[in-house]
Amino acid sequence: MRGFIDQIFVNAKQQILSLVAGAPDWLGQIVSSLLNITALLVVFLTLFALASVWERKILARIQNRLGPNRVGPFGLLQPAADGIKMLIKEDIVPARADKVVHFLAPILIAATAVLALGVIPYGRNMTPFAIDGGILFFFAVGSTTEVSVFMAGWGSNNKFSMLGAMRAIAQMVSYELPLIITVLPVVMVVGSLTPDAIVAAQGGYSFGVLPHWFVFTPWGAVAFILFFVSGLVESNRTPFDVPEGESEIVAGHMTEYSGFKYATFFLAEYFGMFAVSGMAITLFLGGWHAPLPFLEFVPSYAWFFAKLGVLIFVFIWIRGTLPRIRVDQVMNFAWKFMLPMAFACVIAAALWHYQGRRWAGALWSLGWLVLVYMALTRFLDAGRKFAPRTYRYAE
Amino acid sequence: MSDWIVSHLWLIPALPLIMSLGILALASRNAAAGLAIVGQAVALILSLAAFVATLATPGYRVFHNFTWFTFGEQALRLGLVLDPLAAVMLVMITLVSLCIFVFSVGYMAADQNFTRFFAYLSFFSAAMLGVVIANSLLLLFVCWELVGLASYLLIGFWIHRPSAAAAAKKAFITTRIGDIGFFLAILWLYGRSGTLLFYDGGNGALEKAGLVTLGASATFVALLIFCGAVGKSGQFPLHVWLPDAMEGPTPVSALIHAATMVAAGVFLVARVYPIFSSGAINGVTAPLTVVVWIGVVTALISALIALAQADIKRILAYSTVSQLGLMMVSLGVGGVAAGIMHLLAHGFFKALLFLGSGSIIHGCHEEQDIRRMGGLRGLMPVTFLTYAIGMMALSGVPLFFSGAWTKEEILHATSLWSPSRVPHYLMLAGVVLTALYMTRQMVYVFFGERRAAAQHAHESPPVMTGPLVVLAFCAIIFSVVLTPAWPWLHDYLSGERAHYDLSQLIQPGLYLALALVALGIGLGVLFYRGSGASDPLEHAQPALFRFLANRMWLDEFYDGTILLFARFAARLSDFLDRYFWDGLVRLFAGIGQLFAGLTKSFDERAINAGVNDATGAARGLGRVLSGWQSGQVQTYLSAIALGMLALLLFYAWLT
Amino acid sequence: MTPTLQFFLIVSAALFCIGLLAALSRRHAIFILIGIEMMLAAAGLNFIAFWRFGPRPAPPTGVMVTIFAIAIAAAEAAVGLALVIAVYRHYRTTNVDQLDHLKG
Amino acid sequence: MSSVAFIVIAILTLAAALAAATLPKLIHAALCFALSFVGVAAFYFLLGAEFVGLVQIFVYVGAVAVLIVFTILLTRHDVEKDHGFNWSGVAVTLAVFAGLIWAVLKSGNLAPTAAPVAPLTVKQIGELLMTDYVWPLQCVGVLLTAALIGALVLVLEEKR
Repeated sequence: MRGFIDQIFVNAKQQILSLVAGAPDWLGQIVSSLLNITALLVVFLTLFALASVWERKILARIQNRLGPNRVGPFGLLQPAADGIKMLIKEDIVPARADKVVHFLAPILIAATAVLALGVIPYGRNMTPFAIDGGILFFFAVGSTTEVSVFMAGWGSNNKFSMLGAMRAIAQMVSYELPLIITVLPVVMVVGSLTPDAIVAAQGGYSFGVLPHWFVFTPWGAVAFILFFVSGLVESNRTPFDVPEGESEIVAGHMTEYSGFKYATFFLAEYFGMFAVSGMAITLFLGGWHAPLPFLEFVPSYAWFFAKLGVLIFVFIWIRGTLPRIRVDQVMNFAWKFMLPMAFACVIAAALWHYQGRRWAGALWSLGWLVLVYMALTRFLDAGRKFAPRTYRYAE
Repeated sequence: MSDWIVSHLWLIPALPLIMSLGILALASRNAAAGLAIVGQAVALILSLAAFVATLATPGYRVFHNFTWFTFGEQALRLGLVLDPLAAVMLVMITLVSLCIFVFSVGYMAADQNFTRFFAYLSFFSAAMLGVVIANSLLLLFVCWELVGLASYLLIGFWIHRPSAAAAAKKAFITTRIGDIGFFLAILWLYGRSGTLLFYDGGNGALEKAGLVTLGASATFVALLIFCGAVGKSGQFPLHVWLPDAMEGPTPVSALIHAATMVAAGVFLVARVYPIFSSGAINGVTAPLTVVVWIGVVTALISALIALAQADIKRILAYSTVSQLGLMMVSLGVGGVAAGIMHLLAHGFFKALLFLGSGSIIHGCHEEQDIRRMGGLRGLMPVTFLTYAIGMMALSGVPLFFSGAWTKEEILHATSLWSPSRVPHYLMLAGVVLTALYMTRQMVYVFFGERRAAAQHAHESPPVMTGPLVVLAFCAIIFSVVLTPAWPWLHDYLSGERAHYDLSQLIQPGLYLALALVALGIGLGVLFYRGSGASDPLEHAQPALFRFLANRMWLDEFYDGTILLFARFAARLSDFLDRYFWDGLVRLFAGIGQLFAGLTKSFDERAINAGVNDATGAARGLGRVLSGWQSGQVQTYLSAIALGMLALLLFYAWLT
Repeated sequence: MTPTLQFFLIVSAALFCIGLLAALSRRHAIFILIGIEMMLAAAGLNFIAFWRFGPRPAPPTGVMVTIFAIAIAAAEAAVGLALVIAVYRHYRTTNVDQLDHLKG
Repeated sequence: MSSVAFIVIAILTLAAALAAATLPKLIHAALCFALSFVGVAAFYFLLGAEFVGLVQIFVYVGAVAVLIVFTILLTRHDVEKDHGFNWSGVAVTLAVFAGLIWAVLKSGNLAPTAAPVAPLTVKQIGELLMTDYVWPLQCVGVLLTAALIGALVLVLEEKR
């Protein structure tokens, strides 16, 4: 029974595929891919809708308001209303704009976000596109976001868009290194670039209570935090939403977009958020594994989406809490703190491994990380002087 | 505890060394003295522990050796040894050093090089302790030279004084002369017996096997080692540096040139005594005889000279020389234990005397001439009492003062020396002389009317008098373990069990000693009582007095002979260098220049011409080629592409 | 029919020549870089193709070479673009025809 | 491997490459360049070298394209004016192309079709990199470091 509920979607897909069993295999492949894609889109579009309204309500609570509560029960239909509004808005394209690029940008950015979502294991045997080296695929696709952002900025031929795009690219490029290097320890420890293998490696529990998630190792914890912060940047969320800082450059590379294209950008941002959270869950939070042994009767995908929800909540929470960070601060933070810490994580993971993956290893890596952290903070504080504010990336 | 200290013997010299480095590193005037004293105190405690450890069994001896480095197939091994000899030396050195460090805090308080001073002192005591516990002649030699260096630094501590600098140089060079012999001895020993370790579980240099392999050459080795000892502890031909060494600060004189370093020579002879006495016919060998006679001559000469000196410290210096001679004699005649006992006792009371003189000099505002002092006994009572104790100990007043027993032992030993009894009688005379010049000094300094320097004299601060009291106490208490009634130290040194026998206390020798000392002191009082700025001996025997006062013109003698020769040699070599060798060099240089000129002209005439043509041609070609050099990247690229195409076609044509 | 090795070779040759075209005939420095990158990619394609169609079992030398080639190409692009920027700062142009100060 | 996929990818790649080489606007050229390299990566996938394909996308689309784009932005004022076209290059290119095609067609003795091959996993590649190819790997690391530093030094503001 438990297995049935756990595998229900897998079985369903098998059923549907059995209908085209007779057809040539390329047709079967196409059908299964289509099924995966539709599933992905359905799930995540719903999730997007829910998340948008959820975000607004949580922000409202944080700011001591009520938030949307008119449309439908508890304002749950709010996103539908927003969607309709967006659809019927006029789609303005600037006269001097580079039409093709301007048109392609939002499509590309959304498409890459969806692609990135494709390799995450959502449950037992529930990886839409289980390719060898899926992690690499994830980041390869994610890295194309910058190009699309640039297209948006350039295409709309607008000062603010250009500035926003440049800022976005600058910070994305800077934070991609920590983002990827914090994945290295996991890949080293598991010895595989396949998300399923990584999730499988995190199964099991110590003393029956403590799951073998990498976030519970010192290097894993640090790497997770670094990864999460870099993820914030990659999906342009506060406090790193300099590129679309409404108060400085109207909306960055989205300035010249309106109507459905703007909605697409919005959607892409949320999908990016989901993708980063999903990858974080896969890499550090044990994927679809249950946190405690006796909770395993709950289906795996339920656990995955529960964790996803928690991470989304943290995203929103941070947005509601922290102010925006200055551009130069963002860059300094990336190059002077995140990157060294990420490398330190790699070394810490190596220590952990060679000390036998036990308490000794944990202590060693913890000590090493603390050491590096002290050194870094000392170094940064030494170099700190409160110079007048400069727009280095926006001249 | 005991075995711990045995395995951690190296700590004892290491501590002062670390402290001296620390002092130099901190360079803080406040920390300096504290560090030095703490280091020394801990070293003292450790030494006491080591001493206790050696009490376990008679003839106790442990050593552990280690390999320093290996060349070829043979390894050079060093080691540390702990036996009664080393143990008592350790205790003596550390205790005296501690007292003197404390004293120096007061004495050097005004000096601006306070820090450097204490660094040097600590360094010295480290090196000295190393000498004592070395179990390898090489290690001993190294520490020996370090001691010499420390002495050099400290004698010349007041570098701004030319006399001090000169004295430092003199001391260094003079001791070097002896050390050359010592070094030759080391080489000889190594060449003969292949080891420099003293004790190595049966095949050390001082053990049966080693001595057997050494064979007849033991005599020469011993004599050469004795050269080192002579240089270091100022024996007769090389004693001239020691009195001049008094240019250093008084604590230095007390520590190095009275208590410890100069005793190192005696210690060395005692340490390698088996080499000296190997193949002895009833305790007499050639080197030992040499030792005896050198000792005798030194003792007498310096005692006589001391009689006519006016500088308080010089008197003490010469007395030190004569006492060292005495020890040498005792070693020579076979009384090793007696010699070492006298060394220890002397270490205490001579340090006491020097510190006392330092306190006097301090009190009299840096006045050193005893004829300008007088009547100080009222002004500085503590100094007076302690000084009196030291004086009596030195001149050997029986029963209560350590010096007496040791001297008596030595006299006893000399009296038993088979070859001749002359040394015995000369030593008796030496005793009288000692008492005499010490009395003279006492009378001059503490009695009579107050002369010029004594007007504003004052007692020294407790930080200086404290050590005096301690040392005086030692000088007295030490006599307990020296009495023949309970010859504990003697038997301990010679590795036997002591037994208590009061009847041994009174011996004929004792009466003799008593008589001689009484004679000496009585004469002294008789002579010098009420003598003013002028010396009675000067009235009586002016020629003799001048002879003695000028130290028998020994320095002048050396100046006229050895140094003259040295200068001549220097001039000669300078002359050769200037005119002969230089001429040769110039000649060759000239030849070289000649050839150079020839080749140069050849180059210019013959080769350059050709080269010029070649370069001209090349330049022309280059001008032509550089025309093609359009600077257009894409032109080059297309050229490359066409080249690739050509290659392709060529390849296709080939196949 | 399934594509044979020749097809891949032809494609890579075409890619190579397009790269050459870009490098030879466009005057903007960045185009030259793009062209060079294309030629490198064509070479990589050749390597992979030969590895794929080569005798079995074969060590994946072609793959390795391609990986290293990509890394080197990345380095080359970084330095080349830095050069372009520096040149632009200095001469205020990126037109390679005007950058002929090295002519003899 | 299906010929359909091959044809599609080939057309995509070559068309994009041609556009990159000939489009007057530098920006469009750069974007097409990225596209063509996605095509090359697709070829790698088709040929069963997934890892290389991913690396290709990763490096070229993720890094090199962005670099080019950034350079274009920094040299913006020079981008607008057209630098014209150097027709002499076309001739050379065509000659080379003819030569290459001729050579390819001439060399007939090649494996007609691909033997079935076990997919090359990332694990194998990693092991090879760490064993047989470790020295090249180190050299490439040094090279990249040098390139990084060199690029930084080149673009430093020269002091005036």
